[in-house]
Amino acid sequence: MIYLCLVGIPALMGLSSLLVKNDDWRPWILPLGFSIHLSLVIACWKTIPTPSPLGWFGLDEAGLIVLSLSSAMLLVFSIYCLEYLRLRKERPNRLFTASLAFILSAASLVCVSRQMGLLWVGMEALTLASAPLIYFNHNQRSLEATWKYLMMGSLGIGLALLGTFFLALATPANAVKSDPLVIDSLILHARILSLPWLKGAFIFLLVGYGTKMGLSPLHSWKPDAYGEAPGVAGGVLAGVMTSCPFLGILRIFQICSSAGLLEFAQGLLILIGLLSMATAAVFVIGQRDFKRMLAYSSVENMGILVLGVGLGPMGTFFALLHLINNGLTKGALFLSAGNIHRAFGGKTMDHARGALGRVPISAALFLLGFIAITGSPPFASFVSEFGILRSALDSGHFGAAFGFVIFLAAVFIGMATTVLSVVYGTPQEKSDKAAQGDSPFMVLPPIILMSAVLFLGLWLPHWLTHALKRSANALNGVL
Amino acid sequence: MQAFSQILLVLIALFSFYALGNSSLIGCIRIIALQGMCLGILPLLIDRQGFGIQILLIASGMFILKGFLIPRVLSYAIREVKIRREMEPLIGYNSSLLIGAFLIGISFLLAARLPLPDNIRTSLLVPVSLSVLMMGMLMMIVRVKAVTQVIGYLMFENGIYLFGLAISYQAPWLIEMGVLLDVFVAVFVMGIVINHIARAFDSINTENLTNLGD
Amino acid sequence: MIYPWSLPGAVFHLGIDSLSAAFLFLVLVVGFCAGIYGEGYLSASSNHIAKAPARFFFAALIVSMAFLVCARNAVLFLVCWEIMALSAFGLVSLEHQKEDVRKAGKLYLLCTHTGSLCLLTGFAFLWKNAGSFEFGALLAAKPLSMFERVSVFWLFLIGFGMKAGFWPLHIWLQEAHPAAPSHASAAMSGIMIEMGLYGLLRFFSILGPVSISTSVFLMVLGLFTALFGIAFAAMQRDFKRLLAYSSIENIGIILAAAGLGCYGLARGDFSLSLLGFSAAILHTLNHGFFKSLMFLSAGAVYLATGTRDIESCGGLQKIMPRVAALTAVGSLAICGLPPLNGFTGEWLLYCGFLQMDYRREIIFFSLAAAMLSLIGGFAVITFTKFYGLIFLGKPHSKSAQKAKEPSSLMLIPMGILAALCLLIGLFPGWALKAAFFAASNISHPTPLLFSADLQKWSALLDLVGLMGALLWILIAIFWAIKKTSLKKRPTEAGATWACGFTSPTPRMQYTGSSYSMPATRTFDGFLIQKESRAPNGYWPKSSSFHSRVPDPALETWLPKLLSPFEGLIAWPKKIQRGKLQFYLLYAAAFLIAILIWKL
Amino acid sequence: METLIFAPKILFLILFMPPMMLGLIAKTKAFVAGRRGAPVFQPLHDTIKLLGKGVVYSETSGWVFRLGPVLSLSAVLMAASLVPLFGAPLISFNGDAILFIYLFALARFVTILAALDTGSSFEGMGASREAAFSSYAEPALILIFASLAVHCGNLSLKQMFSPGQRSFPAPSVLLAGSGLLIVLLAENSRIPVDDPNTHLELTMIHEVMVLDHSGPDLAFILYGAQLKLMLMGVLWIRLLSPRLASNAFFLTLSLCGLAIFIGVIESSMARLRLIRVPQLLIAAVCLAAFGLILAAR
Repeated sequence: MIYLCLVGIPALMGLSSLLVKNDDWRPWILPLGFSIHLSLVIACWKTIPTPSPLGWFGLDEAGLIVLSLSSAMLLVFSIYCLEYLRLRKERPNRLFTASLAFILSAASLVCVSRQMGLLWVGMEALTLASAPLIYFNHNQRSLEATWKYLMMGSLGIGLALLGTFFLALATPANAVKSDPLVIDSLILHARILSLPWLKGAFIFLLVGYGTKMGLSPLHSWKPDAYGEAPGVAGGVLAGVMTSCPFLGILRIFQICSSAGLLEFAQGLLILIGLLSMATAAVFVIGQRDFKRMLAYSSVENMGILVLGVGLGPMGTFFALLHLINNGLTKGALFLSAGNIHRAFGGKTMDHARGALGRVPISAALFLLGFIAITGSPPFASFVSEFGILRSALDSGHFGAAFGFVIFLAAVFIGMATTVLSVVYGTPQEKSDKAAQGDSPFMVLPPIILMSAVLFLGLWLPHWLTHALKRSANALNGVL
Repeated sequence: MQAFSQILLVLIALFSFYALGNSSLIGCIRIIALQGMCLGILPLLIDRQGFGIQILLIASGMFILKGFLIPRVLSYAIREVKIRREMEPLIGYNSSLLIGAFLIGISFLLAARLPLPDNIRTSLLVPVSLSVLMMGMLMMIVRVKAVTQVIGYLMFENGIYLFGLAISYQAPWLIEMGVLLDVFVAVFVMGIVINHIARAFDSINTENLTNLGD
Repeated sequence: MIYPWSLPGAVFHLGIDSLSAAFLFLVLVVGFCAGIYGEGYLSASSNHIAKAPARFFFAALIVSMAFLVCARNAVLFLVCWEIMALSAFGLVSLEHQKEDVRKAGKLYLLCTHTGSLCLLTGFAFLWKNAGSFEFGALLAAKPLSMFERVSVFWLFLIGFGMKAGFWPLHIWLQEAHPAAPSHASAAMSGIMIEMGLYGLLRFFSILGPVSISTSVFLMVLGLFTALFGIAFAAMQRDFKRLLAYSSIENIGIILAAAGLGCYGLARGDFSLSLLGFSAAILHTLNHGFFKSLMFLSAGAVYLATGTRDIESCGGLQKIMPRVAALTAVGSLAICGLPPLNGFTGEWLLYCGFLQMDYRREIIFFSLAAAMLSLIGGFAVITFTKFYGLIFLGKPHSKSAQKAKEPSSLMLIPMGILAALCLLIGLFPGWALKAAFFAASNISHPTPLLFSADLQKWSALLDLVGLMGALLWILIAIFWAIKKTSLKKRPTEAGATWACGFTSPTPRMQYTGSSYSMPATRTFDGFLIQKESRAPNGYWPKSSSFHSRVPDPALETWLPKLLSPFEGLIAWPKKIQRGKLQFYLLYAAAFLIAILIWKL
Repeated sequence: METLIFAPKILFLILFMPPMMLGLIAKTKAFVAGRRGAPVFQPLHDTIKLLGKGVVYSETSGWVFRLGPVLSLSAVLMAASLVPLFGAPLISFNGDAILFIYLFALARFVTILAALDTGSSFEGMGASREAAFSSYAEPALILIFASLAVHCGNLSLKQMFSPGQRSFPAPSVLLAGSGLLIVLLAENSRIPVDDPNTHLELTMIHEVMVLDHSGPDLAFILYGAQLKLMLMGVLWIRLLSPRLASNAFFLTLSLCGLAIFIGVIESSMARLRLIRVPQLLIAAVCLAAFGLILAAR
């Protein structure tokens, strides 16, 4: 029942916002519905709901974490949208609002489904629902970005489907009479799964969902999509759209680890994680477009996530933590980047210079976000990245640790160059498209997110630590 | 039954092979429609327990969707565009056919590594589906017209779906429906986007879509 | 003080031992003085510095350092460390409208973050060994394996050295210190870079004795850093850069002293290690005081004249006498001349180098001492240049003429610091006690030995202080003699004797560059870049001479080091050229590759 | 205690010996040049006369200029109290050798500042030369002291220059002695480093720094310089053989001998080019280093 509400309420909102005629107060639907959704999620934290009879639906800690992250961030974004859509009167916002709602519904579906097929359906819905966000600006560049996003996304999603089928084939036909895609039963009968099919499933799902996550070398759609989408859409993509496929990868990883394919899976994850970090390092250095820079930084963080999962329970713990930190920080970064972009009418170092002079709060937030995302204390990413480094040394992956540190440094150098030249300096004369200063509604959401990041960096709530520990152990089969 | 399904599978593979070598958009769309129809028939032949109601449902859904609706969407999408054939592709037709053959080889090689799922009677299913899938990818890669790429994507989907038949006996049909629906919506959205592309650039050459990048 | 802290591995564990106490004292005193001065500075420099951020960052800097020296848990240490680094970054880039300030800020940020990453890795190693972040546990843990020892040592040397500014990690220092407002650069140069040394000292005690060769390496590194720093200081024109380079010099001296301490530990000779470490700590304290004093007065001059160029100051002694007097004290102290505090630390270090009764490497240590004295000589050149060119003679420029004495809000803190320099110079015994107790935390001597050595050295240093007092008395006597002998005799005022030339102008005064030229001639050609348009022809056009001193580590070697990586980066960028087909190809190829490899 | 008994002799040495040495040098040079030359006590007369005169201050200069001579003289006197003349020094403790060197550095520092205070380019020139050359001279001195300290394991001048050290024939002492001689000449601005009684300011080092001083200031400075010469002379003699300084009479004799020796040197060679001076000093450093190596064996 609760599952139905979690998935259904946002869907209903989406439909209603499709029906509503008035552009002005359509956006107000979102905060209302999202706050209801968030309260439901909080209720779930109080008492973890019992799985549904067929075992298709259920919430474990990992799912719950991703779900709460998505819900909370979308709520914040919807507050931002109120002002943003008011500023962008020239564009009809029906599709935009609707797809925001559908995204939350699809994300909830992904989080609560314990059935790989269902999870796949949710993921596909997520992909399709986010296309309108990217295309919001309706110019040739955004069109191109959307096209690339669609093609790459569909390719990935198709491969993920194939992986799902492989998974289904991994269970011997007559061994179990139940649905062969229900995660719990898969874990239950992990011993009798046929390993070749399982391996295939892992590879296909990793590549498929990795495409959605934006792991290198499947990341190529990411800079275009993030760069051309409005700031808030970029935040949604980086915060929500990446954590859901990560959840999918976690699921299959869990199955593999309980089926005794731990080394195989970890090896692949470490490989692809380091590859992604390296790619990000290469492309961030000398990046003149600060939205694309954020995209590559997101590629880097996705790499950190999978790397962490590949490094054993401790690494997984910190990877899940980093998932939260990255989501929140990226949200703040994209929102402030959007503000700066609008204030200068350009998103490259050549247009935007000395943002501190024109939109002080957004610029400060952008700078802080940069500091935070690169893992400096007192912000939260420090805890998780330091932890992943520790677990790399602890599990004896010295090479991985070395690469990790080197790539972190490289990415920092690259981002610093861009961010500092955007934030500092003296702005040249106002271009005509420039907006006037900071407006409270558009700096409040990033402030909320950044303060959350700061708080998490200074104090980890115990319930959160507990949940992270439990899911980390579960995922690595160390129950 | 057995023989029929074998023939049908070979036919499907040949269809995509043919599409790989075909230069006219309309032709490709027709081929893809045919392939879709074959896919629709296949479950009836391949499946163990005769004509179950859910098998019928899926089969008919497939038949309609892949045989008629999707081709219709595509032809609608390219209505404005004058160009009817794929001009200079990235890789010539002959060489792409060669690569296709090579891919078929790879897919057989990979399929050999996988144990035969015990409820499938024909050993062709896995390799054929893999090769159809790979040829779809190849088509997405080597063609420059947006529509052709969508066709490639469809072929790729068909391959996956072909594979899906292997589990149709146990996968709940709701899932299959969801899958079908998703595929349809995906193609629908793509059609819309192609339409926009056509209007924005008054051509559906993806050569125009290379402004973004580092 | 122990409070639970929910970050993994972290405990909010504060504690003060004598080592912490020494540094805490330094932090609080200098922080206090610089803070008060800062208020005056900000209100005087009316427009161009944003006040609120300046105050916030400064407070954050001081507080974080105060916590840093008391931290007993690695995570807490790291958090404080990074807050310190970041707030310093904020201070450096306060006046970000200026191009060079932006450059300096960026350079500093990159350097400090690299250092922090090294520290993270080092601590991760220690944690791997000890299973905890508590310093106590780290101390008690089983000894590290060879590989871990070496890597941790180098990581810490780079991490802390980046902050302290050992050669060649100093590249950010001479850029960042001039860029920050002066009270900030006083705090940075007087305290922050000392934090690097604090870290090193703290973790020498955790790593345990290093090998003899390593400690010799440390000494050589320190002396080279010092020589390099002072040589470049002597060549500078920008007086804040000059001060920054002299900080590098002092850091080098301190490192050499610490190296001596390590040598003692390695030889198992506790009184030597005690001597070395206490010399290091004593000099750290002294440097904290006189260097911040110097930066404060440099700030006063900058505020009054609006220029940082030595050549365009001059004659300020008459215009701002109080600042001049305080600066004179500072420059005497910074040259390590008696009877001021600078001498005490260096004297201790000399004694450490030249105590012959147990030494094997006599030659090396005597050469080290000689090197130290060479450094002292260069320091004299540098600071006679600094003081003489800024405060003495006639004003070289209009801007120097319209200068005026700063507010007492700025003078009083300088006075406090100057008084500290004088007091430590007169009563070094006290400072020495503090230094000894601090040092005993690093080289754990037997109580008996400790008290004996403390007895010996404090007695000697008290004698040095006594000599200082006698010197003051002598000066007073002769001053009195002179006054009485001049009482009934004429004291006329005349023009300076210009060897017969009748109308000398201020422009004809000796310039700073030419002043330091004879000493730095040895570096001519390869360090000093000159470009000159000599006058030629019967009616020569306007001619010019311009020389600058680029820092080789920053402007020559760093680019050389980085150039190969540029190619490394440029190459893969080709893969993201915007063709969707290629993107799809990458995905497909990757998939097939993995399938063939892993399936 | 013993120092008090010898107080009159010490006073004589400190007060009258320095000017007399200078006078002797001048006399020797005159003799070699075939002139009669000024009486030996001329420098003493000059000093006393200057003490009785008024002063002229350049209006450029400030308190640094007025304080400089006082400070430098008191620093040199302080140093004098550390040097064992023929008995024990006034004050002696382990490490006073370093203090000795640094007191000279202090004297130099204030003299240089006083020179810069006049704002005259000539004095600036002299100051810069002085600073540069003495920064090379100091390491040599340190090395010499080190080579002495090798044996007594103690850094007090009293110990290092006490009898029972190795003395003249020992090669290490020979090297150290020649090094010390060069340092002595350089520090006291004698030929071959500097020509005190040239008439061209451009070529001077020490003299040009004190051009503007007059009256008591000049007296202080002159006396300080003479005292410095004598102190280093005493060290040199004690280095060659402590026995020569066993009592006041011998010491006086040998100081006079040193003065004549210096005079001979000055009249037998010309001033070096300024570019060459650092090389000379570095040579002194090398000599000292060799001496150290020999001593360390």
